[in-house]
Amino acid sequence: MQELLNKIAIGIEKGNKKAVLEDVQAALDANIKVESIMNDGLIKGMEELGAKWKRNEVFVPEVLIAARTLTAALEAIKPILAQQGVKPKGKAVIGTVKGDLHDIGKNLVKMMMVGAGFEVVDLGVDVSEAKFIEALEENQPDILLLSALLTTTMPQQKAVIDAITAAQLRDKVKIMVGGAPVTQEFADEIGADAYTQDAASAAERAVKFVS
Amino acid sequence: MQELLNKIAIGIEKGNKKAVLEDVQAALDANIKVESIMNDGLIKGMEELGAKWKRNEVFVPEVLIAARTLTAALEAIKPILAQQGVKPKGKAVIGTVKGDLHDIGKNLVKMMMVGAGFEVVDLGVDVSEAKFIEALEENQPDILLLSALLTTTMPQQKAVIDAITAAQLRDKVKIMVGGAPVTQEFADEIGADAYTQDAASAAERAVKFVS
Amino acid sequence: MGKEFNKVLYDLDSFVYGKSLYPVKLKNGLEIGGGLILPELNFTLPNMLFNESTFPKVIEQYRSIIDEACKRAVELSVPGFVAEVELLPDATYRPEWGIEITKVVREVMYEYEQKHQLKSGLRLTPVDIREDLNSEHMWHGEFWDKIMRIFEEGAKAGADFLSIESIGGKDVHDEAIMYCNIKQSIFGLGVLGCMDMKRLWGSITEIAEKTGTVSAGDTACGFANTAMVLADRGYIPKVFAAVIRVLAVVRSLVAYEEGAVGPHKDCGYEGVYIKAITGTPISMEGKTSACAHLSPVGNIAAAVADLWSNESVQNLKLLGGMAPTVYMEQLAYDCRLMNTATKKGHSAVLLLRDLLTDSDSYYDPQAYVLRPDVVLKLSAEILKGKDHFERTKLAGLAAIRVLREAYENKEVLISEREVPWLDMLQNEIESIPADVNVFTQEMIEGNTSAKFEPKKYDL
Amino acid sequence: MGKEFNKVLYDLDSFVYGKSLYPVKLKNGLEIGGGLILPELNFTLPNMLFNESTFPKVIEQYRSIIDEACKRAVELSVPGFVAEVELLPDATYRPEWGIEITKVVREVMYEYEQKHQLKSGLRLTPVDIREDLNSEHMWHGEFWDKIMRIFEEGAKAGADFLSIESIGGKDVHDEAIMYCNIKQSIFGLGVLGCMDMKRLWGSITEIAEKTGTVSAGDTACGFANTAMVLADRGYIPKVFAAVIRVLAVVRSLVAYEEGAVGPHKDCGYEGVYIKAITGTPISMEGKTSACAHLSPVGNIAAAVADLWSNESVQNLKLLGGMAPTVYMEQLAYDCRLMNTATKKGHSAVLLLRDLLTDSDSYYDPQAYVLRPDVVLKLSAEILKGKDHFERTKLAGLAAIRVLREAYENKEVLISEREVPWLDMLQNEIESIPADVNVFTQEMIEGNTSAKFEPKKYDL
Ligand SMILES: [Zn+2]
Ligand SMILES: [Zn+2]
Ligand SMILES: [Zn+2]
Repeated sequence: MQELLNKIAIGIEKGNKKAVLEDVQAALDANIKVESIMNDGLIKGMEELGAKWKRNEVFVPEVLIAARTLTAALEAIKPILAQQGVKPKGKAVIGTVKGDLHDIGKNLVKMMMVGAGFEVVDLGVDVSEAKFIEALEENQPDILLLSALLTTTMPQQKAVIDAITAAQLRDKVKIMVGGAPVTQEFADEIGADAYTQDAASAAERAVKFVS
Repeated sequence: MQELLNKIAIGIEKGNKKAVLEDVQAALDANIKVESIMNDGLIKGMEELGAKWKRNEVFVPEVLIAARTLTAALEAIKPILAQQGVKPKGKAVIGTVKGDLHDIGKNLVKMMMVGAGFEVVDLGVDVSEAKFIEALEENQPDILLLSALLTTTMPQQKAVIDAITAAQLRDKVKIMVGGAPVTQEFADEIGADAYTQDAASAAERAVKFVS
Repeated sequence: MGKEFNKVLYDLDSFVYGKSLYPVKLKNGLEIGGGLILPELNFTLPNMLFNESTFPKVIEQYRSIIDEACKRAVELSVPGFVAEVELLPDATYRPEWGIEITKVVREVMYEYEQKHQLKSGLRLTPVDIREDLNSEHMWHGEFWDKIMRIFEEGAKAGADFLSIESIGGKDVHDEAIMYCNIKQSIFGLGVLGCMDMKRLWGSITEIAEKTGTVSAGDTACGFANTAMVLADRGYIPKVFAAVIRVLAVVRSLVAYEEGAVGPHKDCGYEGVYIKAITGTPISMEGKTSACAHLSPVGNIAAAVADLWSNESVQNLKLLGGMAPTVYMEQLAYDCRLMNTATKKGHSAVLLLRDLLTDSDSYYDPQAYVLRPDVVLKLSAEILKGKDHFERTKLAGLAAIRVLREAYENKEVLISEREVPWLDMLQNEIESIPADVNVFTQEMIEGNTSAKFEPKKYDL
Repeated sequence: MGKEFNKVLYDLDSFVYGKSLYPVKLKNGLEIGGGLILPELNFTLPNMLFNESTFPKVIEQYRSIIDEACKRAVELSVPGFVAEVELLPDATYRPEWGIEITKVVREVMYEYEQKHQLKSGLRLTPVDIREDLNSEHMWHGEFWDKIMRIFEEGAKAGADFLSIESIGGKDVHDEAIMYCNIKQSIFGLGVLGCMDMKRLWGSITEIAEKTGTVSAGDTACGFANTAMVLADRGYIPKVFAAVIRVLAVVRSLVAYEEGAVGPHKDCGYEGVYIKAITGTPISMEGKTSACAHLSPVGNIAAAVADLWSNESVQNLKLLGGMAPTVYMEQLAYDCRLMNTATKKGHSAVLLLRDLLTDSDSYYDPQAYVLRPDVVLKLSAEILKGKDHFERTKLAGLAAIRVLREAYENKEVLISEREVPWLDMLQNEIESIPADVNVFTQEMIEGNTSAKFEPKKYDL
C-alpha cells in the first residue's frame, strides 16, 4: 500500500498524468482509503515538489504540469470524495480586477494554490465586482485572491472589497491582494486580509487561513 | 514725495537699513501717509526684489538682508501704523515640528513670507503641539506653516493639526505644510489647507489666503 | 515582406552607442543616432483612480511630471531628450483622454524648447487594447480603430514618434512561457506575431506618413521581457529567456520591413539586433530602469544604444525630488559619461562599449546574447532564413549553439540545472515541420490556450 | 593635532577609484580600497510613525529592507558591500532602539555571508543629537552620552564602521550659508568644527579600539551639502558652495588626525581630498544618490571613490521592487563597470576615471573642485598651513584662485552674476585676522546666530 501511494506521489511530481490516474484507480481497487490516496499520495507528491521549488530545484513548467496532473486526479476521485464527505484543503476564487489584463502573475498564484491543495476557480482577467460577487455566491470559497498590476487598477481592488462588504459577504471570505505595485500598507488601507510579495508566499499564507 | 518713496524702495532692495530708516523718518516728517510709506515704499521695494528673485537675478542673502531691513523699518513705524489702524498684509506663525531640528528650509519660507509683507512669528525647530497652540492663541495668525524634513516627523504635522482641531482653533487659521518628503497627497490626507514645493510658492500661496 | 533586410550593416568597430547608419531627425533638429546618446524618459501615475472625475488630476500629474523633468534637464545641460507617453489602458480606451495627455505633455516640452533651447521629442505609445477579451479581431473593429485614432490624432496633438508594444501572438505565448514550450513560442512570435506586425505596422507607417511623424517601432516586451522577469525570479530557465529574446528579433524586425525607421522601443532589448540589421537607431534600458524592473543586463544594454531609458517610474516623491525627475538626472549622467567618451575619440567609445559589455555578459545568458559581437554573428545567421518562420527557427537554433559554445568556453555562467535545457530546446525546435502551414495547423489543433482564437487572425 | 598629515600621497596616475594606499579590512575579509569599488547601500523608513507601539513595524521594515537588498546582491554576484544604518533621531534619542536596529540588520547580513558567501560590513551612524536645543554642552551631558553609548553597544551588536555626520560649528554655519558669509563659515568649519571634531573623534576612535571596530570618519554634510543643495536651486552662488566644499576638507581631516582610518562617509564629497592627504579609502555618492538629493557631481564623484553610495532612499515600492533593492541593483552595475575596467588594466581605469571627471567638471564649479588633478593641487596648498585655522583660510583662497583661473581658461562654467563673488569672497577671507584667538573673539562678539552658545565649546 505504501508503495503504491509513493508511486502516486512520484507520478504527481513528474507530472505523469496517465500513470497517476492508473495508480489512483489501482489504489481504489485495492481498497485504500480515498482520503489516504489524496493526502499521502497526491498532496504529498505536490508537497515534495513544493519543497524542491523552495530549494530552487525545479522550474514553473514542472510545477504547472504537476498541478495539472493533481487537478485531473482529484477530478477523477471527486465523486468518491464527495460521497465520503472528504473535503479539499480549501476553496479559492482568483481573478485579475477590472481594467487589468495581466494574466501571468495570477496564473502563478493559481498554480501555487493548486499545489497547496486548494480547489481554485479562476475567473480570468478584467473581472468586474459583479462577477466576483457572483463567483463568491456560487462557490462559497474560503479565499478570494485579487490581482492588479497597474497603479491605476489597484483602486479597483478596493472597489471589489467594498462591493463584497455591501453585499454582506465580507465576513464569509478571506481576501488576499497582490501585484507589482501593491503593498502591505495599501492592503491594510483597503481592508484586505493579507498581502504577499510572490506566488509561493501567497499560497503559504492562504494555507494558514484554512488550517 | 514720489522720489522719497522710490528711494525707500531702493533702500529696501539694497538692504541698506540705515538709509531706509532715515528716509522713512524723512517721509513721516514730510507728512507722507504712513500707509503710503509702507505700501509704495517698503513693500514695493520688496516686491521688486521678489521679481528679481523670480528671474534668478538675486540670491538668498540679498533677499534676507532686504527682509531684515523691511522688518526693522516696519518695527519703527509700528506705533503709527497701530494708531492709524493700518494692518500688515497678514500674520503668520512658522515652525519645524517636534523631533525635527531642520532649520534652513523653514528660514527660507520665513524670509519669503516677510518679503511678501507678512508679520512672521518664528517658533524655531522641534516645536511641540502645545507650543503651536499657545502661539496661535497668543498671535491669532492668518496662516500657520509647519515644516518637517524626515519621513518619521511628517506624522507630527498631522499631530499638530489634530491638536489644533481638538483645541477648536482649526477654523481660525489656514495651515500650510512643507518639507522634502511631504506631498500634496499627504497634505490632503492630514487636512492641511495647502502644500507647496518651495519657499517662493509657499509665500505666493499664503498671499492668496489673505487677499 | 515590404522592405527586405538581408545583410548585417556594421562590423564590430562601427557598431557603437549613439551612432547609427540611418539617424532619425525631427523638424526641430533633434537627432537620434546622429552621434549622441540621449535620455528617453518614461513615467506613469502613482496609485490613483483614473476616471471622468479624476481626469483633471491626471492631467495635472502629467503636466507637473514633464515640467519638473524638463527643468532638471535644462539645469544639467541635457543636449536633447525623448519623453515617452505610454498611455494607460484608461487613456487608450478613451482616445480623447490619451490625445489630451499627449497635447499637454508636448506643450510643456515646446515651452522648454522655446525658453531654454531644450530640444525634445515625444514618443506616443497607446496600450495594445486588442488584448481585451471583447476584441473580436486583430485588424478591425472597435479596439483597432481606437488605437489608430490615437496615433492619428495624437500625431496632430504633437507626438513625434509612434510606437506600440503590440501583442499579436501573445495569446499563445503567455502559455508558452509558463510551460517553457519553445514550439509554441515560435508559433507566437514567428507566425502569429509576424503576421500581426505586418498588418499593424503597415497601418502605423501609413499614419506616420500622412501626419509627418515618425513610425518608430515596437518591442517584444510582452514576450521576451515577461520571460526575462520570470527567469530573474528563478521561475523559468535563463537560457529559455535568452533564446526567446533572439526569437523576438524576427518579429520586431517586421515593423521595419513595413516602413518603421526607429528609434526602436526601449524595452525591446532585441533592438540591438534591429540596429545591426536595419541601421536604424534604437532605445534601450538597463540599470537605470531598475525602477521598473530588475534585470541581468544593466550595463550591456547601453553598449550600442542611441536612446537610454528608464522604462517607467511612478510619480512618487523621493527625498531628492519626484521620481521621474530623479530618473531624468540619472539618465542624464549616464549619457553624459558616454558622450564624453565620444568627444574623446573612437577608441574611448570602443573601450567604454566593451567595458559595458564585458561587465555583464559573463553572468547571464540573457546578457551574453546582447554582446555586440554575438549580435552581429547571430544576426547573420538569422538572415539566412528566407521568411519569418524560417528566420525565427534559425534564430532559436543559432542562439542555442552560441550559448552552448560560450558555456563550454567558460564565457558565460549557466547553472548546471539549466544546461540540459539547451539540448531539450534544440530538439524541440528541430521537430518543427518545415512548412509553415503544416506547423500552423498542428499548433491550432493542439492549442490549449483559452485566449487564442485563430479566427481573429483570419486563420 | 594627533597624527599629522603634511603631504599629498598620490600622483595623478595612482589616484584612482577602488584603490587606496591604506585599505581597511574587516575580519570577514571584506576590504575597502583594496582594488574593487563596492556599493554602500543606504535606506530609511517610509513615511510612518516611530514610537513604542510602532517599533516592531520599524524593525520589520529594516529587516525586510536589508534582506531583499542582500538577496539582489547575491543574484548580481556583488563581490561585497557596506550597508549604512543611519539612525533616525528617534533611534538615537533611545539608544536601545538604535542598537536593536543595528543588531537585526547585521544578523541578516551575517546570514547572507554564511549561506551565500556575500561579504559585507555595517556602518553605524547615529544622528548628532547634540544639535538638540536642550543640549547643554558639546562634549558631555545626556546627548553626548547617548551617542557614545550607541557607538559602544552598537559595536557589540555588530557594527563594523563607526561614523557620524557631526555638527560642531553648524550652529553658526547655517546662518553663514544663508547670508553667504564666508568669514562666519570659516569660523564654523575651521575653528568650532575642528575643535569639536578633535574631541569627538578622539572619543570615537577610543571606542573603536576598545570594541575592535573601525573608526571610519565623518562628513561635512550639514555644511557643504546644505550649501550644495541651496546652490542647486539657485538660492546661493555655486562658487560659494564650491569654496565651502574645499574649506570643509580641513575640518573633516581632523577625524583622521584623531585616529580614524576610513572609509570616509559617503555624503562628504570632500572625501576625495581626505583620500589624497591620508591614503585612507573613501565612500562617495553621485548620480545614483539622486534619490536622496539632486547634484551637479553625478559622475565625477565616482572618479576616486572606494565605496559608491546612494545616500538614502525611503523604503517605497517602485514597480521594479522596493526602492532600496532597486538602488542596490543600480549601485552594483555602476561598480561592476568600474571594476571591469580595473580587470582590464590601469590604462582602462585611468580612461574611465577621466571620462567620469571630464563629463561633469566643466558644468559646475562644485564639480570642478572635485577633479582629481585639482584635488591634488589644492591639497598641497591646504597642507602649507600650520594649523586648522590657517589651513582653512588657505583652502578658501586656493579654491578661489583655482576657480578664477579655470573660468578664465574656459575650463569651467561660472554664470556671469557669480563671477564677482570670487573677488568678494577673497576680500572677505583676506580680512580675517591671523590670530585665531582674535578672530574667535571677533566672531563671538559679532555673533547674530541665536543657536550659537560659546560656552558649549568652553569658549
Ligand atoms: Zn515594455
Ligand atoms: Zn549627509
Ligand atoms: Zn549619508
